[in-house]
Amino acid sequence: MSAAGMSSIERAELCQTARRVLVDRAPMGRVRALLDDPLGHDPVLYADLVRLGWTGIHVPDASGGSDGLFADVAGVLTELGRAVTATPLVSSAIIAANALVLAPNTVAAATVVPRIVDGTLMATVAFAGPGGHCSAATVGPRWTAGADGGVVIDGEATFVLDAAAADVLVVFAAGEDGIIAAVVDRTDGGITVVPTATLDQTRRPATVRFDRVAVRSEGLLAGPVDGTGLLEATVDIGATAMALDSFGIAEVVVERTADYVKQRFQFGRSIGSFQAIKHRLADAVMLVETSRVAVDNAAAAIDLESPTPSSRERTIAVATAKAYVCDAAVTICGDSLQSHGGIGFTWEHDTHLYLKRAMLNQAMFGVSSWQRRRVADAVLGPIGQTGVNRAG
Amino acid sequence: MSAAGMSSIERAELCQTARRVLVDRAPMGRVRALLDDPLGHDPVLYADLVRLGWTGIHVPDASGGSDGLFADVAGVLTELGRAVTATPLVSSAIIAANALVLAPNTVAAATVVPRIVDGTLMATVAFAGPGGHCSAATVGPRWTAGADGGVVIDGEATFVLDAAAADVLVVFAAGEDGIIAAVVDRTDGGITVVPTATLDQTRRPATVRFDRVAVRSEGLLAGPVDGTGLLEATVDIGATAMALDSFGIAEVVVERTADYVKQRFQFGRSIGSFQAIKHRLADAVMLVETSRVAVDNAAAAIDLESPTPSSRERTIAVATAKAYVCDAAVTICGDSLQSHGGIGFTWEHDTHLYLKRAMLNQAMFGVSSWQRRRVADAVLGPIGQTGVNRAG
Amino acid sequence: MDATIAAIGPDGGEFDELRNSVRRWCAATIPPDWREQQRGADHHGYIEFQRWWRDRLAEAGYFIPHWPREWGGVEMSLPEQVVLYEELSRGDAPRLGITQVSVFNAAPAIIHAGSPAQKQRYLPAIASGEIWCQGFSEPNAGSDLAGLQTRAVRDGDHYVVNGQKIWTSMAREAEQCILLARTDLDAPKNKGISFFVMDMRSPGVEVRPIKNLVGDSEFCETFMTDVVIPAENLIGPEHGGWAVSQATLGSERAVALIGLAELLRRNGRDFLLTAAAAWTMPDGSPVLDDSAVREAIGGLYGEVEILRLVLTRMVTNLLHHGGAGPEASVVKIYYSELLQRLMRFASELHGPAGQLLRPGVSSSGWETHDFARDFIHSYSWTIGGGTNEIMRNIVGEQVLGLAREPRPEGARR
Amino acid sequence: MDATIAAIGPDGGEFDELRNSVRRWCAATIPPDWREQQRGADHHGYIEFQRWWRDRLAEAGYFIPHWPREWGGVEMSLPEQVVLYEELSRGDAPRLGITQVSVFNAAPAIIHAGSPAQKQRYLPAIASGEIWCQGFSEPNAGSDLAGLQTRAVRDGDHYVVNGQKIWTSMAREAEQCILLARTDLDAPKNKGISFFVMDMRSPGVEVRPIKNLVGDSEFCETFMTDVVIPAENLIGPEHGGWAVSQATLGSERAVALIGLAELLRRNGRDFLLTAAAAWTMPDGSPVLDDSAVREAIGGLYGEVEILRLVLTRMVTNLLHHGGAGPEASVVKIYYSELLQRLMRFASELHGPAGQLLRPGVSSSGWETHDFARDFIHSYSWTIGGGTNEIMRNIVGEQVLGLAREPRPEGARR
Repeated sequence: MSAAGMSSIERAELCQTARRVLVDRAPMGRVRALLDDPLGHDPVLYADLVRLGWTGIHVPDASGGSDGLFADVAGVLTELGRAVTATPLVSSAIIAANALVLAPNTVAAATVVPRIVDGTLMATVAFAGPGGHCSAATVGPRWTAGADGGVVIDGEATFVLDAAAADVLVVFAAGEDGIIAAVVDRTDGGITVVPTATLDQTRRPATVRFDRVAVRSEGLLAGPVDGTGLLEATVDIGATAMALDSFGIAEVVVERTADYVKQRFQFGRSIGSFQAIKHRLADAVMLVETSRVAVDNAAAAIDLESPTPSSRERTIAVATAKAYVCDAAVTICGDSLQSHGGIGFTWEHDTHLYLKRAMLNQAMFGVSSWQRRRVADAVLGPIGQTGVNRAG
Repeated sequence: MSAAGMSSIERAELCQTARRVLVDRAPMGRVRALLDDPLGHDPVLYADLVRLGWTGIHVPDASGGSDGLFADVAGVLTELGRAVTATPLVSSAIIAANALVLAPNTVAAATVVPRIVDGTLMATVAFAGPGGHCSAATVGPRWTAGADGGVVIDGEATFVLDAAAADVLVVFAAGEDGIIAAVVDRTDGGITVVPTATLDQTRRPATVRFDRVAVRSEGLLAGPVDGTGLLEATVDIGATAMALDSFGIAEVVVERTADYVKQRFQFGRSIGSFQAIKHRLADAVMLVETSRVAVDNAAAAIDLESPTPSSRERTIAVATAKAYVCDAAVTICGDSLQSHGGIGFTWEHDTHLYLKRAMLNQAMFGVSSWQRRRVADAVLGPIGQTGVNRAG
Repeated sequence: MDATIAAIGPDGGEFDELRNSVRRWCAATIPPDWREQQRGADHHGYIEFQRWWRDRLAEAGYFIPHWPREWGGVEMSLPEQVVLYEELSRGDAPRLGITQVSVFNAAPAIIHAGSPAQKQRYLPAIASGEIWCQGFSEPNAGSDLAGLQTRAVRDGDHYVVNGQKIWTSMAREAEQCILLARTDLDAPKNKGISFFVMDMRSPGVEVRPIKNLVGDSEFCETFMTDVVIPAENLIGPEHGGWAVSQATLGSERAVALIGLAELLRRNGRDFLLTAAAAWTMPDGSPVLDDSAVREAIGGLYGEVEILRLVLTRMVTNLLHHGGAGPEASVVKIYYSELLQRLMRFASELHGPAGQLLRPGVSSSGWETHDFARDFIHSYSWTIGGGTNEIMRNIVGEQVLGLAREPRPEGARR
Repeated sequence: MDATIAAIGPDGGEFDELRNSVRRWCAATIPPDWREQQRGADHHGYIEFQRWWRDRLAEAGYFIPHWPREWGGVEMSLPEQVVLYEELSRGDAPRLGITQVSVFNAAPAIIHAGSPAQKQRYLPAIASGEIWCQGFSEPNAGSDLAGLQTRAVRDGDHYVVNGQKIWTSMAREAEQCILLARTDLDAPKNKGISFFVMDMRSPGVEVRPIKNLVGDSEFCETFMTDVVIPAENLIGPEHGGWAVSQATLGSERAVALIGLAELLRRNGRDFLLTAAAAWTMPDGSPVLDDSAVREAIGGLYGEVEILRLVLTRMVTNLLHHGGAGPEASVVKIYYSELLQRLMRFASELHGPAGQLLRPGVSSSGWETHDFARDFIHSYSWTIGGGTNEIMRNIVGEQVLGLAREPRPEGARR
């Protein structure tokens, strides 16, 4: 693999491998067994994924990674969605690792990221306020100046993915001078992790409480000048990851629904021969094919653009993919439920696992209405200054 | 007919009569002949409608009318929509007459309205600014104080229905102290009528220019204290009339589309037997049946509520009907075009007459997004004061 | 009561007394904290609460209000029932689920097609609160009754039944089951099916709960192995069960829809507005101050009003002409899809916080006030009671007279 | 060119030279005021302008850029064509309508199935700008070719044709017509149909214009009474016309879609944003400052980007695998319905002022910039070129492998 990333053949091979590995080691029976598990993921599987190198695909070699592109690892994230895999890979090796790699303070990346890659440590990001939203205006934790150039963090961050499993937290906090980012140990004094169950039981978000948590200056990843940019870049990575996950769900649900309606007979015909079902599935195919290019474009934009602050092109590509694909996946899952009829309404059937995960993807890292307004802001300029800023 | 309005049997009979009269005297051939006619309506037909008493159904007997309810005449308005009739009945006898009857200055109603009812005079209302919208904030004409308690009116009103045919204009004008309403002769000095063609060629809106038009105090219908309320009541009547017209269109288009898809055969079957067509028409039936109760409710609200200023209940009923029914009619006409295929795309086929009229109904007297926000304002209170104001 | 509604629905003045007395009764009877008590209740707790609530309704004459006095009802007229169900919903009354089948499905069939002896035998039991279940659906007979495979073979003075039913709510508690079974294998499609009352304690009846997609055991599968049903339990003529089953779709169900509309108004729309007053946009501003949200709420508010109006119209037509007809299909589609859109809107508006899992509220139907869960559960309304696809066929064919689909060669008629 | 697009589409650097030269050519050649000139142009003015524009394209090698040099083309590769059509659209080039059939429908069929003599006879004429029309659709053969009733009876060295065609664009100006006619009455469905070239000046050919719903004479009906077509004008095998007609749906059309996507971007979306900057909400505030409008625009903007991406992907697949396949149906549905939604949104956003009637702009296709008119005209895209209902059948059956509908008994196969 070169610094220019994988060839399209290599990427396709990686996806095939990922699909095979997940079918093999994280089949639906395992997924279901973990739904009520307190840890919520399978450490043996995680160790396998580390061995396969997936924790470091897009991490620079200086930090122990394979120096690939985000677009290289994108296919793996899609496969995790297809398999509704419960794993902290996304929260730790994708989102938190990216925040660390992009941080102006490069020391942390040099020490923490290699351990994320080699699997000896897990990390996650914490930033959202009470509503769980992602804008700089609603960051939950607060910071004040501490001793020796450090800071003190108070308050709560909601929807911190896999916080209970994480060793290290990348925390964003708002203060009078702006937003800072810091890296703290989850076991530091003053930090409490309160698990919060969601309808989607394949993920483990938690609320993290900070009670006068002191961070030394070495632990500061970004100061008030760079913090907002780093937050935006982090939310963009998270949003793209959610879109990729939802794309995988959309793709597999269409396949499964098509299989079902071919073999379900009513009125002497397979129900897939009825236009009500057939045309709904044709719409789903259209959503999948358009989602496919949208997520590819977002992943490419993550790689191509200067990561912080968010460029106009990256914003448009990422926000479009997040809103369009995550909405499409919920629609496809709902329509699939409708096409399955009563059987799809049961716990034993897998439809609800896909639907609930698609709903959480849609909600996290920027709801669709917000993402669409980000596109409008990028195109039109902010409200009150609507000079049309045409593309190309 | 009593002051409490007609019985439901009487209303049904009136509708049947209206349908018969219009089929007879304003069939599609006449409608098409008038599309490029400069006057745009058939004076012989208008005289017939006057003779039938339709210009006075809901006008108080003091003004020469039959003292019925707005809900009594509502069915006639629906029939005019069904028949896509070109007639100033709505602009003159419904909208302008209502504004005159509701005006605090009762002298004008006593002199002008009987002549509207007996057909010797036509009137119309003029208020909209450049965008053609209907809010008090965007009234087009401006007033300043004139001699002897009168006013002077300047500026333009757009989308004045049948202005070229009208003898009298009820004009709303904005000034520093608020909105006033006045009645002027169309031939008064300083008034210019510029016809403006719309895609819908069954109606004749015009732009009316006012150049230092002096109005004596007798001609003032409402002063700045009452003017906004009278405008709101006038827009509500107009909006309800548009909804009723669109309901008639929706109803007849569904019937015609169903007839067509029964006799059009492809693949050895009537195309109405395909679920793609059948289910789209079932949705249209649902829209028609829900629209029916929505327009009935709006018409009843016009009668029940104190007319000015707009009560909360009237706003909800009228705004809901205007937005829901006018949107439904455009959707139904578009879907009908799709179900007809190429034949519906021709000038000779009537589909485009319905579609274009439904589009103008949707645009005039308050676009749907504005009407929906009026409902929200009524329910939630204005922005920034969102105490939820629950119904019932 | 809104004046605009009064113009169409049951007249305000005439029914003010009933309305006020139901309202007072609700205030005095419904425990204000029942939702909190029932949140996360187990099946036993649910059934116990339901029985308690049924007894309260029965005391007040609200359990079978439309029945003749001779069978224990109070002979409420249709508009009176509308008032009753509106006020119960307004008072946030729990949903009475356990006797849904006995009162709204079994009783109408028995009243319509049962013999005097059968009425004497079953109606007092239903009036006293007996729980029934319904064995119509089968794994291969969902939308298409022609796929019904449960067989009932006559043997002297009884039938022997073998087969499997699915989606039988309350099967564990039910004492009786209204059952469709095929008695003539050679008859086409809807012919050759008979309508029975089956004692659920009969040997050979086995019940297995099915967990639904939000984790509740709402339904059961029911297996029948050589179950003996006395011939006297046949309702209506042998092979004539399809027509009997259709009798269960009468005016009672239309009236029940009135309650649903009021529930959607109170628990869906109004609760949404109350709840959303505390929600914020991603930039921290109140959601109810956002123009896009307001426009959407204005539209949905109106559509819920329209639901109430269209139901009132349907009931009015029932009063004058009898028989709900295909219009009921129109209302079913509109209700279920409006519910689904409203719940999806609320769920998405709430954002991540709306995805938090809380234990369900028993006795609440879809209206748990957890909008994401209620959105998922809303598919029971677009699928159940005849899928909306089947409903659209009915509207297209029976309202507009469009041709049916051609039948595949060799398919059972 | 946007960097994000470059990552997927034809690489920016490699085609910069072509892109720049097309751009310069557009700036130098396209009259900036052509829209105003063509607004309200009559048919004659339209045709004259079209011929002028065709000649300009031909001079530059942009008329049949993909053809082999031996037939007058410049052998542009697929990515080069993408660049060409993108830049033409960006330069607001007029739509070349008069040779749509000759270049994109007739020529591929002749190249694919014609004899050397037929190629020699027809291709140079097409290359020199001859106008052709297409006689496929009939009043009773819209979506279903089995209903085709035009008959061609062999009589020695010629065929005698009787029948009627509809939606024949440019029939008045066309010198030749590609015609489908039934040569075997007994063959099922798509068999028994032959593909001819018919001289439009033949005795017995009568053309009547059809006015479309926005008032333009876009189409014609063509009547054929005992029209003689020499047997040498048969393209491909007798009775094998269906397959020949399918050859017209090749990569050329996929490339043409690229131009449509760029048109939607430039003339639909970007013009909307420019125009809407002057529009006001009902309260007088700018529409572009309203959060609901902004949210809608943000979504539509993204969907237009996605259109371009999905087309680029389709062309890339064409390059690697050949044959657009059912994916083209997906793109056709997406394109046409996005166009329709965008135009309806723009029309409604503009309010009453958007309903004003202005004369149409010839040579512009749907993009007259009068959004209400363009919305109405957008149905030509959801109906024409195979209705979207037929397209959804194709996607369901050919992409997902769902079963076809059962055929009614006695229907022609």
